[in-house]
This record gives sequence, C-alpha cells and structure tokens, in this order.
Amino acid sequence: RGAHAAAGTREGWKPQDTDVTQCDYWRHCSIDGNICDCCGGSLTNCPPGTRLSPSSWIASCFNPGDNQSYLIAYRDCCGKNVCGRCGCLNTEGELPVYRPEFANDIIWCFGAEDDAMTYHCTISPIVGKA
Amino acid sequence: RGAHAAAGTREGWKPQDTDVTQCDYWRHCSIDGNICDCCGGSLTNCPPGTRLSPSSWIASCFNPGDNQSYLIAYRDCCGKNVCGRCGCLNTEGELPVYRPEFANDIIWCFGAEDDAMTYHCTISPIVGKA
Amino acid sequence: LAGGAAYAQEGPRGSELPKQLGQEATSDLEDNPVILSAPEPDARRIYVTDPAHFAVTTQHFTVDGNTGKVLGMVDGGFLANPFASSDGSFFGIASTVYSRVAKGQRDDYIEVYDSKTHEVIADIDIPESRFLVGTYPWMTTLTPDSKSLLFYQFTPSPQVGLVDIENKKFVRMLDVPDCYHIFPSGNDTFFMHCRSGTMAKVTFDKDGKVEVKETEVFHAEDEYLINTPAFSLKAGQIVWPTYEGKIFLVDISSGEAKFGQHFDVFTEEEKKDNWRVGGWLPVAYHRGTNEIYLLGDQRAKWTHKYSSRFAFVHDAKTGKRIRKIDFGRDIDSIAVSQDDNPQLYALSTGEKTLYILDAATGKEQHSVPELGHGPQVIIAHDN
Amino acid sequence: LAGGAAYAQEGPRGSELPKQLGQEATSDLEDNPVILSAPEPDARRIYVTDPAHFAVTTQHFTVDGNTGKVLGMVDGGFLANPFASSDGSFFGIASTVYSRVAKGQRDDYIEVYDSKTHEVIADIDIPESRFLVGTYPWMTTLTPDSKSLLFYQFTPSPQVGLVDIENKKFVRMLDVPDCYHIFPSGNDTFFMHCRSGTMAKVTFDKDGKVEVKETEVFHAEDEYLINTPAFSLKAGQIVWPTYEGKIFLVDISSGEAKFGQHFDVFTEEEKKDNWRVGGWLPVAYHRGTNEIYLLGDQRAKWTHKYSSRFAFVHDAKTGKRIRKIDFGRDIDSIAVSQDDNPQLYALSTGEKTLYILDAATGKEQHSVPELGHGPQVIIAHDN
Repeated sequence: RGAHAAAGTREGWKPQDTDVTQCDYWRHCSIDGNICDCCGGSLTNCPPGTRLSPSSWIASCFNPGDNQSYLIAYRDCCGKNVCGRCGCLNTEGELPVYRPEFANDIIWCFGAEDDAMTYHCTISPIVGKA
Repeated sequence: RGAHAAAGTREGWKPQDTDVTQCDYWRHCSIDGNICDCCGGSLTNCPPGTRLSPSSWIASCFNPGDNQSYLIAYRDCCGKNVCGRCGCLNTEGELPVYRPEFANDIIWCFGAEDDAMTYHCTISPIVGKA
Repeated sequence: LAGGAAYAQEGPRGSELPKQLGQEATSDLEDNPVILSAPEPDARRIYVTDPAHFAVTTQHFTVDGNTGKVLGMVDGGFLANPFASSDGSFFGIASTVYSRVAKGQRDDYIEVYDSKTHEVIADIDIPESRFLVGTYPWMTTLTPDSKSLLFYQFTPSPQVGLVDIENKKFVRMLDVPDCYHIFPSGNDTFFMHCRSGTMAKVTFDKDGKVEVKETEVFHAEDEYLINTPAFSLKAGQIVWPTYEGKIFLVDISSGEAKFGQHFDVFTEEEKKDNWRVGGWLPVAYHRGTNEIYLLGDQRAKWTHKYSSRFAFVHDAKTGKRIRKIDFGRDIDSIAVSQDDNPQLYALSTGEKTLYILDAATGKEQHSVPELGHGPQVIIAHDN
Repeated sequence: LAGGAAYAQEGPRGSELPKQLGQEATSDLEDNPVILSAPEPDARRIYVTDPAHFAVTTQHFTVDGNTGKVLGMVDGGFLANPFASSDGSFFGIASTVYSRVAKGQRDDYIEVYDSKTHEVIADIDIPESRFLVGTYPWMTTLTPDSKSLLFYQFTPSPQVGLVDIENKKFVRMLDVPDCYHIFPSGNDTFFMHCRSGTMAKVTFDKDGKVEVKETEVFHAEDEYLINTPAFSLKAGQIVWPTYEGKIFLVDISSGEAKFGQHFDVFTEEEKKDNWRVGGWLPVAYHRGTNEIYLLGDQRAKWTHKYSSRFAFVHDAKTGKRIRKIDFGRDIDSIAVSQDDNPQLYALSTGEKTLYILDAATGKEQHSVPELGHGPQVIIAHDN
C-alpha cells in the first residue's frame, strides 16, 4: 500500500486476528490514520519521542478469534508529523462529528503532554468486552 | 508520473520539442525539480505568488527542432513548498557541487525577493546559442 | 587564505548571491521571466485542498475548470481549512503551524490571498484553538459580505471565533452550544447543527452578546448526517444527506431554519441492493437548477467515507431522480460549478486526480493529475 | 445558553480535554499504553532520510537492520542533514524551517536526539545560512569526539559553522576557501575538496583562528568526483568515485591527506559496454574488510544520478574486483554495516523501500516499504 491511507472497501469489514500491521486487523475496525506498530510503537504503545493522548474515540470491534466484541478506545500518539506507514481508514460504527466520541476524523490528542496536537499514529487498546 | 521526480533513464537523453510539460522537453536537459508550466507558471515565467530567482545554474541543451544547442540558465521560482507536479531529474552536462554553476542539486534562489529560499519549481529561459 | 575573516556583525542570511561565483551565476537572458498572475476568477475557478493524510503541511491548488490547468497554489499548515469570498476577490485558509515542524510553539492564523496574484493580502493571528479535524468545508466560513470569517473551536469548549477580515484582526470567541458547522444566513447570524439533532440559530452583536435559538429536533438519532453537507451561501440552502441517502433540506435564506420536504435518493429496491452514500464530499448542489448530486454505490453498511463510482442527480424540490452518472472509477469528492452550463468536478483521492465533466452529459472534459498526496476537498467562490 | 461567557484571559490552547465530552472521552483501559524507547544502537542501526523531492518537511526513519523494523522517526525541515555520533549515544539533524510553511521568517537549527528515547536533548540555534542543497551526507559532520558539529555554508561566501554540541551552542563561522564537504581528521581539523581539484586541510583553534593548507591537484578537471563519496570517520578514509568509475582514495587518518593508489572499477571492456556509476549514494566502504561497494549499470553518459541494478565489490588496497551483486531492481543508494558479518542496505527512492541484504551473499533478508515520499540517504553511528 502506498503512503495513501488504504480505505476499507465497499465490500465491508472482514477482520482477521493474526497481523496487527494490516488495516483489516480486528481492533482497527474504526481507525483513521496510521498503525503505530509500523511507526516504532506497537498495537498498544506509542513510538519513541511521541506524546500519548489520554483521550480517545471508541468503537466496538468484533474479534473473529474468540467471536467476542470488544470496546476499543483508540489513542493517538502525537507531537510528530504523520508516520506515513500503514495508513488505514476503517469506519465500523463510526458516527458523525456531532457524536465526537465515535468520530475518527478528529485529532484525538486532547490532554497529551506539551499540548501536542499533531497526529503521528494510533494505538488500539481494549477497554473491555462490548 | 507520480509526484516522484521522474529521473531520466539509463538509455540517456532523447529530447523532443513539442510538449514543455514533459521531462524530455529539450530545454529541460539538466533540470532537477518541477516544471513551472505545470504549477501555474510557464516555460519561462514563475507561478503566481512565488519569488523569481535572479541567479541560475546553466546547461547546454540540444534542440532537435533546429539542430542547434542553446545555453539554458535555469531559474528557480521560490518562496512556496515544492509544486509536486511534473517532477523531473535530468543531468545532461550536470557537474558536481564544486562546479556549482553547473550543479542542479543546489537551491538556486540566491537573490530572490524576501530572501525566499524554499524551492517551488524551475523555468528554462535561454541565454543564447551554446 | 589563512586567518578567519571577522564574521560579519549582521549574520549571513544564506540567500545572498554567492561571492565566490560572481557573474557565472547571473546570466542575461533572451527571455524575460516574470511572475504570472492568474486570470480573474469565474464560476469555474475552483480550489482543491490536499490534507495529505494528516501531514503538517497541506497544499491548496487553484484550478481553472475551463482548461483543466493548475493556475497556482498556496501552502497551508496542519489540516488547513480553505475558504473563498463569494465575490471572487480573495480566498484564504485557516491554518496551524508549529515552530519545529510538528512540535514546539503552535501558531494558528488566517491567511488571505488575492485571487489573481496569489499574494498574501492579510495574515491574521488567532487563538491557537481552531478545531483540528479532517477537512470539512463548513467549519470555517465567510459571512455573506465577505467582511468577517467564522471558525469553529471544539476544545476546551464549543466556541466560534470571529475574525474581522476587512480590518485584518481577530475579534473574539463566541460561546455556542454543543453544535457543529457554521452556515451564515447574514453578517451577524449563522446556523449550526447540534448534537441533540436540532439546528441552532446564533446571532452576535458588536459587543459580543450572543443569542442562541434552537429549532425542534429534525432527524432521528440513527439518521446520521454526514460531516460534509452541501451549502449554498447565496441561496441560503443546506443539503444534508444521511449515511443511507436520506436528504434533509434546510433553508436559512429567511433568517430562520425552514426544513424542506426530505426525501430518499435510493428507491426501496436500490436499498435492498445495498445502494448507499459514500465519499468525503459526496454531495453537491447546483443553485440555478435546484439539482442535488450525490455520490453512491453498492456497499456494505459503515463504508460511508469510502469512494463511489456513481452520482445520482435529483431535483431538490420534487425529490425526483433526474439522471445517474457513471464515473467508471472510484471518486471520493464532487462539486459543481454554479453557471448555467455547469461542470461536475470529481476528485479521486487515491489517484490524486481531479476529473472535470460536463454535469449534464457526464462527458469528461479534462483531468488534472498530481494534486498532492491525498486531495479531498473542492471549494469555489461562486457558492 | 444566551450570552457569551467572558473569554478566558489566557486564551484557549485547543489541546485541552473538551468540557462538553467529559468522561466519554477518557476510558479506563485493560492495556496500559506507554511511550516506547528504541533499543541501544548496534552496528546495524541505520537512519534513512527522505528529502521528499525538495519538500519543506523531511522525515528521518530509524531502522533496525537485524529485524527490518522501523524503530521510530524524527521530523526535519527543508533539506535537513542527518548526522549520528560514532559512539551511538545520539543522532541529529541540521534543519531549516519557516514561520509560514515555506515563507516568512527562516530559522536554522541543530536538533539532537537521544538514540533510544528519540527525545530532543539539544535544540541549538545557528545562523540562517546553512547550505540548502540536495542531501549529501558529508556536508554536516560531527568531530571524532562527537563534541562539535561542523556544517557547510555556501553563501554569501564559503564558510564552515562550528557548533558546540556538548554545551549546546553555536560558536562561530570559519572562513574557508572555495571548497566543499567536511571530513574531520581530528577535533580541530577537517578536510575539504576544492574547486581547483585539491584537498584543503583546515585547522581552527579556540579563538577562531583558521589555518588552511591545500594539497596538490589530485584529479583532472574532467574526472568529476560525485557529490556523495563514502567516508569512514573511524578509519579516516575517503572513497571518492568519479562519474566513470575511477576511485580516488584519500587517507586523512594521519592528519595529512595521503592519496592512495586510485583504480578503475570497470574494465576496459566494461567501459566499452557503457558500464558507469549511477545513483544518489552509489558508494559504500566497509572498514573491516577494506572493501568498496559501488553502484553501476550499463548507461549513457550523464546519467550519473539515476539508479543502478548492480553493485561492484572491490578491494580498496589492490583495486581488484571481489564480486558483483545483482539487485534485480533499480537501487539509488547503498550503505553497509561495519560489523564482521555486514549487511548491505539498498534503497530504492522510486519504490520508497529499503532492501536489507547479506553483504557477502547478496541474499535479501528484509524489505522496509513506505519510507516517505522519496528517500535517498542512509547513515549509521558506527562509521
């Protein structure tokens, strides 16, 4: 995939639970941006030198591995220019901006250290079962 | 061609004299950057809002139209981020940096208004017969 | 060569003519290069914005629909919002930059450009709080007289910033309810869409006193209104599709929000065949013919931001379908020129290419490739 | 909701938690996200720089040759030059930014990063005059003790800037002759290559007094030395190919410039078949084995900056060819790790991909795609 964010396809969301660096990894069901694992971070940790956002948008993602749905709280890693690797746009359950907590076009760096508000990449930690 | 500067090919320089927006247009024989005609300028004029450089590197380019060689004084149009369209890298007669007047990796905006030194695109005016 | 010459008091600027080159670096030319100006804008002058997938610098291309030529471009910072005066005299961006590329000191500003020379005619400092979100056209909007600019702030709380473009200075932040988007109906009045599902009418006076009046709720909670409706400032008409292709019409030309007869673009049969709305700017509105253009395709649920291959043209008054255009490729955003022989602009973010079609026949007239890294937004003066 | 609340004295920062969201925006997590650190650099830790075809922002990727993983990245401004301390403790860039993206106030600076945390450990202001040119590795060079940095200035006149990295401050500009590139042989001595075809030895003392001594001319005028030679700081060895594949060797380890026996990589027969050097960084040098790697291909004259499909490996001492590696694709830049089992790094600017090969066998071990828009430069600590 080029640096261009690989939008999902019209066929719809078909998640896998084996490769976190691919856009169809199940936790990325409503991610809009870059997978931190490809940028020096991991599925749930930010890359070196970035600033971890304490705020997040949320989505419920189905895990084909255990047939359970989980609430994911997508956290942005901020304070660097966009990573540019593993760009993805998935919108399962993504709501318009007037429902911000479910909207993934927003730069969700609110509260990060140094007032960092530039977008680098996103991690997909679990809140709990949906 | 993608935004990537289309380097010339190992087969070497085969100029044409019909389409100035293509990298193989004869005057572009030692251009490194973007053709201003694709950026709102023309073969010999800068795009709106840029700053015209009074300095230039030079090259001798063969015009297949009249079988003459001409001295081209490549002028950069400066003060904007790189145009990104019609990117070309040709190096006919291009010399190393210690022969700067023939070197095309240098940002040749010296002397432009407002001390503009960011590179936008390049024009290919003629000095005279080579 | 020995000995270090005294280092000049006023440091080098790195932009001077190199002394060691002298004449070789400046030749007399047969040609006489100048800096061009773009022609006077007409209805087919459009601006294409490349947010470049959240990069800290963006590009805003000026394109002439008549020729398919790029007339020039301006640089924006992070997620810069474009705007254009309805009289065609200027355009601009609301922008955010940082002192060390993507960190350090943040600086938000409004930059205004002459629409021909593309020279900066105003650079106005604003609070470092404009909403940083994917680029939606109607979050930063000029008032009808083009004398003021309104920009949205999401945090720390919902506010709208008022900028005096004419006198080139920031005025104040206006408190607003939990609402989004800015649709001016007058020079002191604008409408927003609220989380509750209402429209809010916000009026402000010279001293910053704000009056807010909300309409009744006009759409159900699961009728999700997309982030990028079509809005005609001159007609005072908002055309607001939902994910599933229901069109809500809001007429603010009277100064009050009047809800028109909403209608579904897709027939029951088409809905059964999974026809749904999709794209970044999937809707456009042509004032003169009162026609609505909507990007749609057969797609799964929750794929509302992905590209579509078809545009459905409907009459806003009757809701009837007039025609359907097959682009034969994936298109992410559309717009139409407002003249009587309108062009349909169809932008592919993935191909970084703008296709210019005859809006009536769908015939392709021009294509404009290499528009940055991920172009998504198209705006015009005449709107 | 009526009335505008007093706009907080200290303006909004646009980065606060949005009040209107409250708890919904911050959830307690099962996982416990942290900010990672990269491992301690080894000989296979490399940095790939993307000048992005003259864009005003550049990216500098940290890559682990052992795993082929991107460990992190830092942002640079216009044509930022990367450098890395030979002890592996820090790396950095010499960078240029502008207050309005690509215009306005210019600011040149040196930024130094901890090689594990990638946090900024120094941000040093320098005169706005560093040389703005395609990214050549040896225009911005640390002294052997990694305590000072030397950067090249082309205009208004040739000078070299001295920066005290240890005390994080710019010291002074040193006048130099019309010469280029900076190859330190000591902490107060560096060599340059001059327009005249000589090497200049430049020595500077605490008070800025500069001594310059030029060698004899060591190459003919039409033997064009490429802009991007290989240089081993630790071995004090410069490996300088010409367009046609003649290798000049300059040993500065003694503090004087000693010219080794130059040799031609291509045989007479290969020359007849148009074999020539080509690429951005077309040469690499492995200290331990004293082997030179040179990118070459069959090509017309004046195509010296275009990619090549082969690397020729020669013994620097004897000039003999040891082996030839076929990449099977177009490669623009190469580098080698300095350990005893070296990796060969082969970068394709067009594919934006780094290929990591076993230097001995040429077998591919990893490939690292999506390295920006036009990556061209590879550097390492252990050099």
